[in-house]
Amino acid sequence: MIELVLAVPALSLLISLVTDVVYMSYVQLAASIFVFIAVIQSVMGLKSDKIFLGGYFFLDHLNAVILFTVSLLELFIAFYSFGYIRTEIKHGLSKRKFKFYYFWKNLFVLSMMVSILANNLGIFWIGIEGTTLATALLVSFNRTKEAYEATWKYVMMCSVGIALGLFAIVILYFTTSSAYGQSIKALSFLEIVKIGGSLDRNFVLLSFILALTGFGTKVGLAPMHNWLPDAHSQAPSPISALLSGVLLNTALLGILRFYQIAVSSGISYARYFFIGFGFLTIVVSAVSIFSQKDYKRLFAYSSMENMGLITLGFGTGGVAVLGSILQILFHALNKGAIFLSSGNVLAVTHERKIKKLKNLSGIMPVTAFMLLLGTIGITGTPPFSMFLSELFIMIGLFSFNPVFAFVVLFFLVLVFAGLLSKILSMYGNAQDEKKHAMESSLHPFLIYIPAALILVSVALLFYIPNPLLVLIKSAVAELGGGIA
Amino acid sequence: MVRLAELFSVLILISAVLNAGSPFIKFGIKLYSFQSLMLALYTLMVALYSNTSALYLSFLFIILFKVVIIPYFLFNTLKRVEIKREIDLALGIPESVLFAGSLTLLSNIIAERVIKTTVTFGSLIFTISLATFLIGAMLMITRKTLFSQIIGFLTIDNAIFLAGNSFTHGMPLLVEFGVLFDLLAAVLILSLIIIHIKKSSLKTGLRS
Amino acid sequence: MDISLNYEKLLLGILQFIIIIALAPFFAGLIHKLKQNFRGQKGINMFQFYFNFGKLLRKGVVLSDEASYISIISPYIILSVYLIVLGMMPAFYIYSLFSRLSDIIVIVYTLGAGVFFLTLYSLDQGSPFGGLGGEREWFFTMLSEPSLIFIFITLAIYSRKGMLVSIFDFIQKNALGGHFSIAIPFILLISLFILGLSENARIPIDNPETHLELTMIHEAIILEASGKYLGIFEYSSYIKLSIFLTLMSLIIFPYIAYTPIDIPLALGLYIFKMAMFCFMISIVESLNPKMRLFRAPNLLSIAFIISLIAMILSIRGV
Amino acid sequence: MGSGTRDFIRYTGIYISIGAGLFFLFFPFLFPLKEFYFYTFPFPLTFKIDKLSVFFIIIISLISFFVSVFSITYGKEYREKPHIFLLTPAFILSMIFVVLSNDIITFLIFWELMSLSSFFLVISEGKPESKKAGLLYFIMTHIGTVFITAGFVLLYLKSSSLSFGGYKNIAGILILGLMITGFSVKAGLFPFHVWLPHAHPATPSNISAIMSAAMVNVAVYGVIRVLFVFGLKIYPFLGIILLVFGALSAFFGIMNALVQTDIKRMLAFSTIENIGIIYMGIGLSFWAYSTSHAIIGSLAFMAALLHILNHSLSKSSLFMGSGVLVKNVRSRNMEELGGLAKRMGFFSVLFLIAVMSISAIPPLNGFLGEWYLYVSLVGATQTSNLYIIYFSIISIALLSLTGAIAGAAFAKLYGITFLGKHRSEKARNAGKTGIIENISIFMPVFLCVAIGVYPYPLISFLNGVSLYLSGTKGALSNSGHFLAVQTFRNFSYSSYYPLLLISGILGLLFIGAILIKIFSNNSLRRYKTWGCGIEEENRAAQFSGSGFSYGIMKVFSTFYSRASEIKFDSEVKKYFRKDTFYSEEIGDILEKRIYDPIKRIIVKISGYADSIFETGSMNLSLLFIFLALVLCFIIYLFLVK
Repeated sequence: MIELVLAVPALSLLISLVTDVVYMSYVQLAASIFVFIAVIQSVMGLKSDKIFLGGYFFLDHLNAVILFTVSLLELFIAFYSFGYIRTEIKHGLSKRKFKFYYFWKNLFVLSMMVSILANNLGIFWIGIEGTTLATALLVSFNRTKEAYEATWKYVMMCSVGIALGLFAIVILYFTTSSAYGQSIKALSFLEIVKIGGSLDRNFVLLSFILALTGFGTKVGLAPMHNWLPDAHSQAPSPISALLSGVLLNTALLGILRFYQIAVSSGISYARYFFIGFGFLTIVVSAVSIFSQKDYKRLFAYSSMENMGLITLGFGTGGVAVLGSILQILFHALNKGAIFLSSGNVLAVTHERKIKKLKNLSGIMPVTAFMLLLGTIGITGTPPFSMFLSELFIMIGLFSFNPVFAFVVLFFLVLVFAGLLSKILSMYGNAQDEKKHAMESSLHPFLIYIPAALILVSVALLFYIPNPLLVLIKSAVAELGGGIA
Repeated sequence: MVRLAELFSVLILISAVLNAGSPFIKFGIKLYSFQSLMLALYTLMVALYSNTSALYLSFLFIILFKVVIIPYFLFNTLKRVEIKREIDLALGIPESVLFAGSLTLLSNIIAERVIKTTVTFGSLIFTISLATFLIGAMLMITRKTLFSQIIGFLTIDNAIFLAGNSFTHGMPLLVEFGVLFDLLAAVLILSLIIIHIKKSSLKTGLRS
Repeated sequence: MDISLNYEKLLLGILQFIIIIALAPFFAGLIHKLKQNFRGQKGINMFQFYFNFGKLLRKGVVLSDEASYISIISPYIILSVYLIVLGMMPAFYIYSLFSRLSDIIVIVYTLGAGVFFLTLYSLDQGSPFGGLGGEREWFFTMLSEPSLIFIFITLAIYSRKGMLVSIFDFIQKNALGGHFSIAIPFILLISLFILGLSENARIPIDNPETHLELTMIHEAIILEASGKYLGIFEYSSYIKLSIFLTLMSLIIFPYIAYTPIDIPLALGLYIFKMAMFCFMISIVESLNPKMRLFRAPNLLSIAFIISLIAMILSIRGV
Repeated sequence: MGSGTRDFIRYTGIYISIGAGLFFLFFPFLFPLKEFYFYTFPFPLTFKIDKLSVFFIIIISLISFFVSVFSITYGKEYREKPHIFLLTPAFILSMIFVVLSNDIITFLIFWELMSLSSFFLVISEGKPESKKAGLLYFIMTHIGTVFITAGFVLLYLKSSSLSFGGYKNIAGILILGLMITGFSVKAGLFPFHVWLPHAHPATPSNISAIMSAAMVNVAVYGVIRVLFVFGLKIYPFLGIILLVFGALSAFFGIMNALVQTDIKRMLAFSTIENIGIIYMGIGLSFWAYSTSHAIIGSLAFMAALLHILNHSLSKSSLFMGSGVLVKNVRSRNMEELGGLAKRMGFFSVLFLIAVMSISAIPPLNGFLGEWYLYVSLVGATQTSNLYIIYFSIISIALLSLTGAIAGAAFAKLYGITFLGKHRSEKARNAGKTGIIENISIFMPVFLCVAIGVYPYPLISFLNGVSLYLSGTKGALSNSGHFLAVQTFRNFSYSSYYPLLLISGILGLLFIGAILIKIFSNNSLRRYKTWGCGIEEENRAAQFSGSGFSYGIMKVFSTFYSRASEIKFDSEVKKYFRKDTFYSEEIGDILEKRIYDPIKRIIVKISGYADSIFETGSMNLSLLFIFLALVLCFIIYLFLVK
């Protein structure tokens, strides 16, 4: 069953080459639902690590959680894209422009799945680089100067970062090959973890550092984050949602793998690197958020902040690990809602500047409301589920060091203030003229999907299905975090 | 044979330094091609030394991708956008060369510090690999033309290959092939973007 | 102190209440007369204010077009508020009519209620001057309220009693018993004297005799009042004056009757003390010019500091 | 959306609110169960009723009920925005559930739901200033929540229990400090009050009534719960700090209230004042309980509880009243009102009683709370601790000053708004108040009077609450028909007879009125107000609202940030100017001097960060990657063995 998770995107990738984009959108719906079901099937009730496809791939609880997140968000995105394409075409974008949309998107999802499920670190690397390349042309989708420049930056920076990641893998391979010889086993994650204790710690730490800075670029950790706001703001909104919601987590998974290896070889202080980078990311994003002029960039910074928080959570350990893993899931959903609703705004107004948008609630009341709700949700305010995850991260942080936790909280408040002030300034005044007609030009899916994401986000605060909870708890146990 | 391998590896470093010392892009691409050839030859030496069959294939791949296809694409793109040389340097040529030298020194220090176990090709290869890596990074940081940045990136990549093929006696072939393929795709895409950016403006001034 | 009631106490309380109400215009008139005498004028009859009151009652009322129900009820409310405060004072007989109400805080806040309605009245006719007076009235009230509270609380702490009647009961008993420290009541008296001047619209704070709109305070408030309402206001101001004078007289040398037999002596002493204070006030009023409005806080802050000192002394004295 | 649908939504919301108010008013009595759960996953929502929460639930549901009834007709103002009426029950219910909740997660969820729904209500009018107010409000309340969350997390780490049951008497000074700071932000205590004067005017009046009269109490509930239930009673100085900040808040609040001309802004500042008074009570009582002065403790606690209730009742009626004014006159500016007492007879009397109640005029309820506070402060001067002696003296001074200024401020509010001549055409054409509005204002006003005159059952109920929290028996006794409290060590009582006071005043009033009626000339003539002999009618010649506070403002000029400007006619002919314009702006000094600079600094820092990270230069971005790498290498070199 799990093999289908890789096979279906590959298949639809091929189909997309030969079908028209409108028909393809139906195929994509089916494919996404299928992938989602396959993921549910293989993920739920997962007892122990499952190795498949000749040992190159495996499924443990940690990547199962991320896989679930990816497939869930992908499902929503598929529906959204369905409406998005129709809306854009209706608004006068040529069909030709969308010709390769599904091709790249499926390639993107496929390489993401590959790197999530990869047991072999080399394959993980290939998958990650694949996501960069697949999204490169999606980032330049608008074919404006800004879009190309953003793409350039994106590809260049991520490639350099991932080259560092490759270096990390090389160095790791160097140490492990002393145990396993020149075989594929020496790159296999599960095998490396088994013999962690016997590895040369200096090299493991070196590779961990290289992986952290390398894949950290892709995660968007400061100060390697510069590509992130540009790419997120230029990509079509469904892709931004995927980029922000799951791609960053996929890269983070790579760092976590190296972290697991480092821990298994007995390096206890690796987590301080997590804490340092996480904290720096939160600080940089919190400070930068106030001078943003483009709302999609704004949300990109918010993604950064959340990735920083997640990294911080993994670093502090304990209950915070549970928080971080929950945050991965919740952030994906919530950020999805935000990017999708900002996609609605963009589709209608074709305006990215916050200052130019003054009357959002007048033009498109529902979208504006969803945008506001999503923004509030992303900052960890109940009744949105991110409250729970942030609370756990906070508990972890406070048991780590109360003063430090308080400093982190201060920056989170800054993020909150920045986001809210920017969004509210777009939100609109009642006195302004009302033009409801603009929202009705959207395909209904464009309204329903973000709304559904918000609803799911709220619902998850009050009810997390037991199999999912069990899965998450096992993932936490895999990372060595205690559960309250 | 080890001596010969060391010669090739030193030539890799030299070509990287030369690259730092030249503002001409065409020359830079040619240098890269030469550098890749050296890498390939070095890989061949390692293959002969350790008699690993995978490395022979790796040698072939490197020749194919790095020496032929990637430079070819770059030349092609260069022809279409018509840039000859780097104009606006963040760091002057003499300074760059001096900097490249000091980076080599630095990497030697790090290598002496880190590598304590005996490695097949000694700490020299590690030094060279690290130095090439850092020079590539320096190229990327100081050069403003998109081509120079690509060349810098490719230099970094060569450095990693050098490291990968020397003291590990070759990565698993699957990985190596995937990496090369990704590299090719990256260069393709970057070339494409260069052409598009050229249409609007030459320099990367990303500010939205 | 036993504050349970019986008919005798009640009757005597009512008697005392009526006497001090009746005496109120007399003291006001006395001050006026003395003042005029100091100036070398012949002066009015000491009972002139009774005649004034009677005359005002006989006159008809002219009410402003803009006046609402506030103009009609507030004179009565102000009168009854001051009356009830006066009724709490054990002027010469210990079981005053409202002795049970004579909690220190209640007194101050009840007086505040009077000011509240006075200022409402001032705003009711839409006159340009009414509000002027109201504003200044609050201005002084605000400055004197802390001092007033401090004075009462100092008395309370000094005697460790919560109610005015018990406080003066204590002071009187201990004054005769020899435990009486003269310092604190004396300091309080100074403060209370200044407050009395300010609260009762006396020179140097206010000069009710002139009718210059820009300087007047109390008179501005009741500028629109006429007929019986003006009479009520006038009478209320006499009662307020009486309240302060009575307080002063009680602080400095309480002689309060406990039995009906002592009443004549106590009453005599009461009138004498009151007359003495009237004399002092008239001296002060004759010797001083009216202050500029924004210099008044200086004087009142002195009163505040004096009462604060008294309070600290009384606490440390415990 | 058709107007029928809108009306349907509106009425649905209102009736749900009324139902919720009524239900929870009787809920503690209908369901005497102590604890109950809602099973959600993975954390159940747990609730518990105890005496403290009963008190607050009753207040909240009472106020909600009044205001919801008020909304039936007042809501027509907002028929274009029916979502207000859907948010209102959510707001009310979340407040009630905050008070009921018995574990961290439930508490925080409902706490933030309360903030969220009120935030949406604040911005619901959709004016630019309401957006600004909403932003400020939500950011401030978020800061508060951060403090509270930090406190809860520390509590959890200390006790490893999520439920409040495990927190009895364990909170140390850090936790107490954090949580009280957090709650104080929501309550609008002195240094954190800036959101309040912006939020209340921007909100629909019925909502500001709930916010000011109920929501603020929820924060106070948090303080009481944390201090008296969770708190270790070994930090008496914390009580002193609260006392001082309470006094400052009261003074600062009322000083600013005095100079406002916007009715709702003025009421908002008055809320700050009253919160200060409540905090004084809480602080003093905490000090007293932690130094085992049970008598003073119970007195001060009684003062705080009473003041909470009194403030809620009078403030809700005042805010509803301001709603009526806004609806009928279309202005919140006092300078545009005036003369309404003749137009809105019954309503103006109700408003007067509410105003008297909040300015603590005996024998109304407002005075009762202050009386207890004074008595307990006087008691505190009798203790042997030097600090509390001096601070209670200062507090007495500030409290009395506050009382006086409150009188001035509310006399101004009532006088300028309702009395005199109409100050604008709007006020002349004011509409009539509706019956339902009058009834809904009448209810809290009636309670004000009733509590003021006959407080005995309430006192014994509150005594129960205080007993429940302190565990020690206070010295409150209300035997018969007077309140007597032991203030001094050697056995002496302060006492207050509200019934006697009111009957005395009314009796004297009656007797006086009859006597004067008998002995006086009762002829009455109406005539114009004297205008210095000028015949023309000039309503602008009346005394103005800003003039009413001028003297006090001048004396305390350091407490205000004032900016006045005189503009002349553009055609400058020096000696023949046609017009001059005088404009004056009085702002909150704390906002101008502290909050605004902080905001500017943050934006400035952000600008710097922006210029570093977002130069758009590819080279710089790559440099950062390598710098990070080099930094890691350096650390690595230290770590390598």
